Amino acid sequence: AGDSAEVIKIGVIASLTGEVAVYGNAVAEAVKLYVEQFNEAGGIGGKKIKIIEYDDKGNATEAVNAYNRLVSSDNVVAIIGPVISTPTLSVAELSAADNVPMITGTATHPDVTKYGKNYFRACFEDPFQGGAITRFAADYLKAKSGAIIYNTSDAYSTGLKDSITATANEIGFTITATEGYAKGDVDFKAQLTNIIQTNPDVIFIPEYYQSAYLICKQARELGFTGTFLGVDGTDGILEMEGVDPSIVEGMYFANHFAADSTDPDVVKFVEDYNKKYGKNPNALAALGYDAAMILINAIKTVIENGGEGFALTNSAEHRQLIIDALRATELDCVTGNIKFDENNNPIKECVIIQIRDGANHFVANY
Amino acid sequence: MKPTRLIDKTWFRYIINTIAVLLAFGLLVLLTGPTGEGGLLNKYMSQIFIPMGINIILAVSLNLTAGFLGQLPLGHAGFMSVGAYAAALFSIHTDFPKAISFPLSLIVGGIVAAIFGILIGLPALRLKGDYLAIITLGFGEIIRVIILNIPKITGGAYGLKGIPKDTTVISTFVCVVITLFLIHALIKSRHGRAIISIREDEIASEASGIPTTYYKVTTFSFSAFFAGIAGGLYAHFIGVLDPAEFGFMRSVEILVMVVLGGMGSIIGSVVAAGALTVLPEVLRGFSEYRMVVYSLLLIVVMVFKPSGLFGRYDFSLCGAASDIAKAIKKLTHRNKLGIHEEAGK
Amino acid sequence: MNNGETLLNVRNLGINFAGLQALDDFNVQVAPEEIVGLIGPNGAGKTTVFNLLTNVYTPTKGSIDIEGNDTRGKSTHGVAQAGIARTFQNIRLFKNMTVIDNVKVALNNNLRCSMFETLLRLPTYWKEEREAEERALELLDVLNLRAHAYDLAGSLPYGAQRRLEIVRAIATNPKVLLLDEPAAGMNPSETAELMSNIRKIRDRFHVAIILIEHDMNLVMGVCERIIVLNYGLIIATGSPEEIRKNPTVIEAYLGQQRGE
Amino acid sequence: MATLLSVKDMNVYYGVIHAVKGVSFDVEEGEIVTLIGANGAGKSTILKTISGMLRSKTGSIAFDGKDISNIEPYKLLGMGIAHVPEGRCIFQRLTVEENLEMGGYISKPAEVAAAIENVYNLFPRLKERRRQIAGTLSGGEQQMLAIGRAMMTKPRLIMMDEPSMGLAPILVQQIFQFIKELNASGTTILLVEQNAHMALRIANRGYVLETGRIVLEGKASELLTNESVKKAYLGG
Amino acid sequence: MTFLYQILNGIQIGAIYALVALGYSMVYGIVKLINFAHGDIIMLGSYAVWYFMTRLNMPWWLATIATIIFCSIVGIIIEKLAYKPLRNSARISLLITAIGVSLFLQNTVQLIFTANPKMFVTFIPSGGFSIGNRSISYTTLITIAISAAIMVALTLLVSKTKIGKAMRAVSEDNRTAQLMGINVDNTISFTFALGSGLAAVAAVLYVCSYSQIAPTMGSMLGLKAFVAAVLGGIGSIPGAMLGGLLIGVAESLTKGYISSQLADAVLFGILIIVLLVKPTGFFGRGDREKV
Ligand SMILES: Nc1ncnc2c1ncn2[C@@H]1O[C@H](COP(=O)(O)OP(=O)(O)OP(=O)(O)O)[C@@H](O)[C@H]1O
Ligand SMILES: Nc1ncnc2c1ncn2[C@@H]1O[C@H](COP(=O)(O)OP(=O)(O)OP(=O)(O)O)[C@@H](O)[C@H]1O
Ligand SMILES: [Mg+2]
Ligand SMILES: [Mg+2]
Repeated sequence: AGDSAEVIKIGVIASLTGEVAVYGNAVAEAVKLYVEQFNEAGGIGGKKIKIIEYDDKGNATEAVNAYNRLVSSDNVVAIIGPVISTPTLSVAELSAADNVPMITGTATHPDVTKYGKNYFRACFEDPFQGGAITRFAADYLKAKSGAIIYNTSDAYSTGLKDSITATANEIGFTITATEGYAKGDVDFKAQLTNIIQTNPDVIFIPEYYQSAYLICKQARELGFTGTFLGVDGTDGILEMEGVDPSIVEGMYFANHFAADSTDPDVVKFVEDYNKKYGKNPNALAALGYDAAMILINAIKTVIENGGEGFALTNSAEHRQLIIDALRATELDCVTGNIKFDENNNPIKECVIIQIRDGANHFVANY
Repeated sequence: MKPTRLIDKTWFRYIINTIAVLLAFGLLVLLTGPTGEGGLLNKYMSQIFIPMGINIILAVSLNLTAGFLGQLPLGHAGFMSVGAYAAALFSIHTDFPKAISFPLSLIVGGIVAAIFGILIGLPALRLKGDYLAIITLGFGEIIRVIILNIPKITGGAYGLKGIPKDTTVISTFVCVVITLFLIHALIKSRHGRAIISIREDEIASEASGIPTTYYKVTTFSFSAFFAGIAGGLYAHFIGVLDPAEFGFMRSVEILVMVVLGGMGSIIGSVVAAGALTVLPEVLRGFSEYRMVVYSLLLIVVMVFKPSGLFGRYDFSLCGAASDIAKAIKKLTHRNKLGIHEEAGK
Repeated sequence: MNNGETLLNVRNLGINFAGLQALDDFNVQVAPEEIVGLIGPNGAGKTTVFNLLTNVYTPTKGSIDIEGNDTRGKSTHGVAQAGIARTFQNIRLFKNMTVIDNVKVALNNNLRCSMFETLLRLPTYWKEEREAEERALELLDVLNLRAHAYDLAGSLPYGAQRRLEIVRAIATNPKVLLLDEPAAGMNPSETAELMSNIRKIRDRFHVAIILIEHDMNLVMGVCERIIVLNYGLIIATGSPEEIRKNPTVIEAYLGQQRGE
Repeated sequence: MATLLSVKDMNVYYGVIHAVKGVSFDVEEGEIVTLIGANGAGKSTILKTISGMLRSKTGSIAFDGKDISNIEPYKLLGMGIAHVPEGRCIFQRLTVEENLEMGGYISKPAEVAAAIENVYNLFPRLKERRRQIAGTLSGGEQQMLAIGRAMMTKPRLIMMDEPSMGLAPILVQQIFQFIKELNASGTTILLVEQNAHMALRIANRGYVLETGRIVLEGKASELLTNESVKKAYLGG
Repeated sequence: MTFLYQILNGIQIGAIYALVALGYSMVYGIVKLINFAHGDIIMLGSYAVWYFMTRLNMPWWLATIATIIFCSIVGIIIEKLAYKPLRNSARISLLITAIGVSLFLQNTVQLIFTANPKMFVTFIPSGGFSIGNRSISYTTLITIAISAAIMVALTLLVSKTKIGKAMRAVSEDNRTAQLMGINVDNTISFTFALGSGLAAVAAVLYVCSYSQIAPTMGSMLGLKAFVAAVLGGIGSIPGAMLGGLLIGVAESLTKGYISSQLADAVLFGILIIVLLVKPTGFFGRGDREKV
């Protein structure tokens, strides 16, 4: 029974405007999709989930302000987000002190979950996928050498560069050149000229898809014929309006899920997302969806375990209950079956996807 | 004639101002609680005072060069970042007790920024106007790129983490008060007059015996010093430093506060910095339209009040009090006249 | 002081602007408390002399010394500190500062309060500020500007602005005062007043004055000696009477006098 | 003679400062009319209002019978009114010759060269300095340039604001001589001067301005001998 | 050979910088405004040409013309609404307004088209002119040719035509220009239209080279082009051209031989050194005050 008008408030912090708005919007849209579906299906014993969403512009100060507002003014019971690593790190430390249940879908920086036991994430960490794609290059593609081009002003890109380099050293794979560029650059020809000079078999592009596409395009223009290897940020490259698929034909990238998977959960998600937003979901959307799913299911568990007349609040006690429920998560999600390790990171594999004939195709689990 | 003031004794004005500061302090403690929690306001509202204070320090210190010295620097965020990293590194790598380490780290941040101010000011201040703007913009970007590329020290793009979160509303307030006092003390002195005379006419200033280069560089490093303090506060507030935070847009944001408040008006900078910190928070509910509204507001204010909200108005408590007294007198006086007129009809 | 005779000694001064020899072979010795007039057609190089004396431009040749101190290599403010003060042909006041602050800026040289004392508002600061205020008011009194002391300099009437420029120059405590067309834009009665003021300043502050002016009544009235420049060269020097009658000067500068 | 310029009831404000208070006067075709008065009397303000840079609150300004009260400033030169502003206002960074060319902006290219030669004949000094950047000219040279520039289009009315300011005595005489010649060749002149003596000597008529009002008007020769004018503006 | 390639790379981006710098210089020359919104006009132009071609299915030439007209009109509107009221205020107020306009354009476009970048398919034939086993693409050749042609045309316009003369007069002193019979409002509007039209041309060439359109694309491009304009001597037409190419080549060589990470720092370092040695840039005219 209970009061059917009662709602449970969850906060969302995402970069909705600014330079990284694309990622934030993908996550926010997916979260909304899940919450809508969940509420339509009846919520938790009639109680609906309400999300309060704030923009952080991808900026640490804004994220801290948004966090404070959600916790102190809006009295949310838990928070999803932020989306990219820098704001997430500054919120992580604050929230650890308050012990607020937090889950980010997408912040891949290793330290995010290290400040306290309250922070969870739906994605794997950077070192993991960096290692995976490097091993894939050596084992599966039998490549001998590779070069890296990365964004020096971005923690995500730099982190992946480091893990690729480390794995390469470990397995004896040759890195012929490592070149950097700055945020906002659109001309990579100088760096690519240097890279091509060293004749690598593959080029690692640990970067989001917008720049990755430009890099591939210019590398081809400069006569590079080898293979491009990307990361989860590459996902979405084919969804850009007016993209020329031939440029990225044959590219491999590590990802959280394969949209062409026949797994019924994935099929349904892709379909629903498509219906609501008129486009295919990318990995960020899938992770946002999963984050929402994991958190809401934990809340559901808490309420159901609370028994008749239980009213969820944002008290310290209830926060701990949600955190405990989160830790016990075992759920079939879009990006795979999720269970958390002792550091609140999901234990899951990454998938390798190849772009063939203008579409993503699942290649292997790694 | 010398403007008559309600209270003409300097020492008395100082007592009044001290009392006002103490009252403000008391109010702040009441609102936010002694530790930033447990006051009348919730934590979110209390915490806003910190970025507000940081922005006030940044705006007022930039006003020193932009408003009083009359130069146009576009790299203030660069000094802020230098101060932030210096203070943070100091805190991370020393283990004094917090009560010593935090204030000391702020001073270290300020001094390192001031040294950069001198290093950059010496060559840059040979140029004027837009050229100075561009060259300081360039220095700001260089600082940022260098911070990004010495990851061993600064953490590079990963950001610098593990900075103790020592900044509180109270410590911010103390820094704001000290900054305002020192900058006010500087402006209202022979040095301040020399600085303003450079803005008014550099050649005449030289001809009156003012060593303009010395004063320009000094002002520049002063301004950088306070930006460094603000950086230190920021570092210990947010806990993580990301070089991207200190880009060109940050410098522009600070400049906007100064210009909006009025170049050469300290109270203007304080009010504008306060308002522009709160405004985006008020607009948080409309995140999509937030920046559009913000930019429109900027244009509209400039078009209708190009000298900024306060022009060059300088605020003093006693001055304001006597202004109000005068206004009341005038009002009552006019009333009498009004009655008189009616009677005459 | 070297035997009390020559205060300012300018030898062989010259400057060249991208091929244009604006001034050449300019020599002058000025005694303490002397009033020297500098006249000549427009573009003769008069203002240029002032710019060279104050090191606003660097001379291509020649030397300037004041009380035996060579000013070469000094900055403009260094020259001001050494004792040469000036006014400008086109008024250059600190328009948005009060009249008294304009004067206080020029007093800066004689104030000693360090940055430290200032910022901490030590008693020395208060004492010095009080003294500066009094001194500035005294100086303003000399040219009847005290009533305007707390107005913005830019709001003063034109004549008062010219006077303020002179007060500001005196405030640097100079030994030589350079006045560039102080009577420009003044009507005859204002000019007459200025004439008496110039003498007053010389007597009261014991300065030597070099005066550029196109108003012959003023020049002939106050100057003890006049130097005439044309095309950057001195074409005549002498007493006002001598100059008035000098045919070269009449031809180049004065023109045929109206039969008055 | 026809009335060329007619100003009626001009009132101009700078914010709250009432600078010109109900001034009316006429300039006949072919005349030299001078406005004299102390500093700040409002002389320059009147000229600026005629040329459209300031607006009068009341009254009207007519040129050659046409109302020009609300005309945009740039159209005046085409109608035949040139204004030599106070403080010279030459184009500082252009050369002397380029300044003159600008003066001929509205005339046909073919006429410009001849007009420049004409100016050079009047002011040989400018010819010597033709390639110099105008901002580095001496004060007097700049004044010559400003006058020369206004003559580039052969206007019907030239308004001059203190043309003798800062000029050497010989040049002052030359300039007044030149104004007379200019007038003799058919150009009407409205002259604002501090140097009342010289101005009244060449003018046909004069108006004496005090704090924004015309306090005296009449034939120039009469004003020259008027006691109060003598006392206030002629120095004795 | 690599060296030659790096030079070619530099020329390619430099030609675009040059074109953008020309627009900056024109506007700066006349209103002494660092028009921070100039980069965003390029962004607007990129969206416009993309919209005209993909949504309205215009042929490329018509889309280009429409874009130029569109940008010119936007330029005039911005000038009339945001800059004109401030013509006689302090320069810094104008600068802040320009920043406001820049933010406004970026965020409005983002509201309409989202932050997700659009891809533009170039209409300039691929391939190019071979040098070694590299080639200069036709796009680059066309960009250089157009920049050079525009530079010549602008130089002629400013020095030979009536409107050019008016532009110079207004840039010196707009009050006095009125007394010369020059319509200042029209002249300034014309300059903005011209500058924005140049931005439109730059936008079209830019999207042909780099194919990606995003709301924030104008900022960095604008900044670098501005640096180029200052380096060449702001207000100077050949200066803008030279500055653009120089910045492009310097950037490319730095990335190629010094450090790709520090490229921006080196770029600004060059600017600083040049300004310190020659404070008005290569071709800038100093305006030393006469005392
Ligand atoms: N910075 C400069 N660059 C080039 N030429 C200059 C510069 N300064 C002055 N001149 C030239 O030097 C000559 C002398 O100028 P100066 O200003 O000294 O004249 P002046 O005697 O003061 O004349 P006036 O009485 O008209 O003020 C002039 O021909 C002037 O054009
Ligand atoms: N821009 C302005 N703002 C405010 N007041 C002004 C402005 N310009 C002039 N005034 C005031 O208007 C009045 C008339 O000034 P105007 O310049 O017309 O005088 P003038 O007779 O030409 O004097 P001068 O002989 O000094 O040139 C003066 O009191 C002056 O202070
Ligand atoms: Mg002179
Ligand atoms: Mg006047």
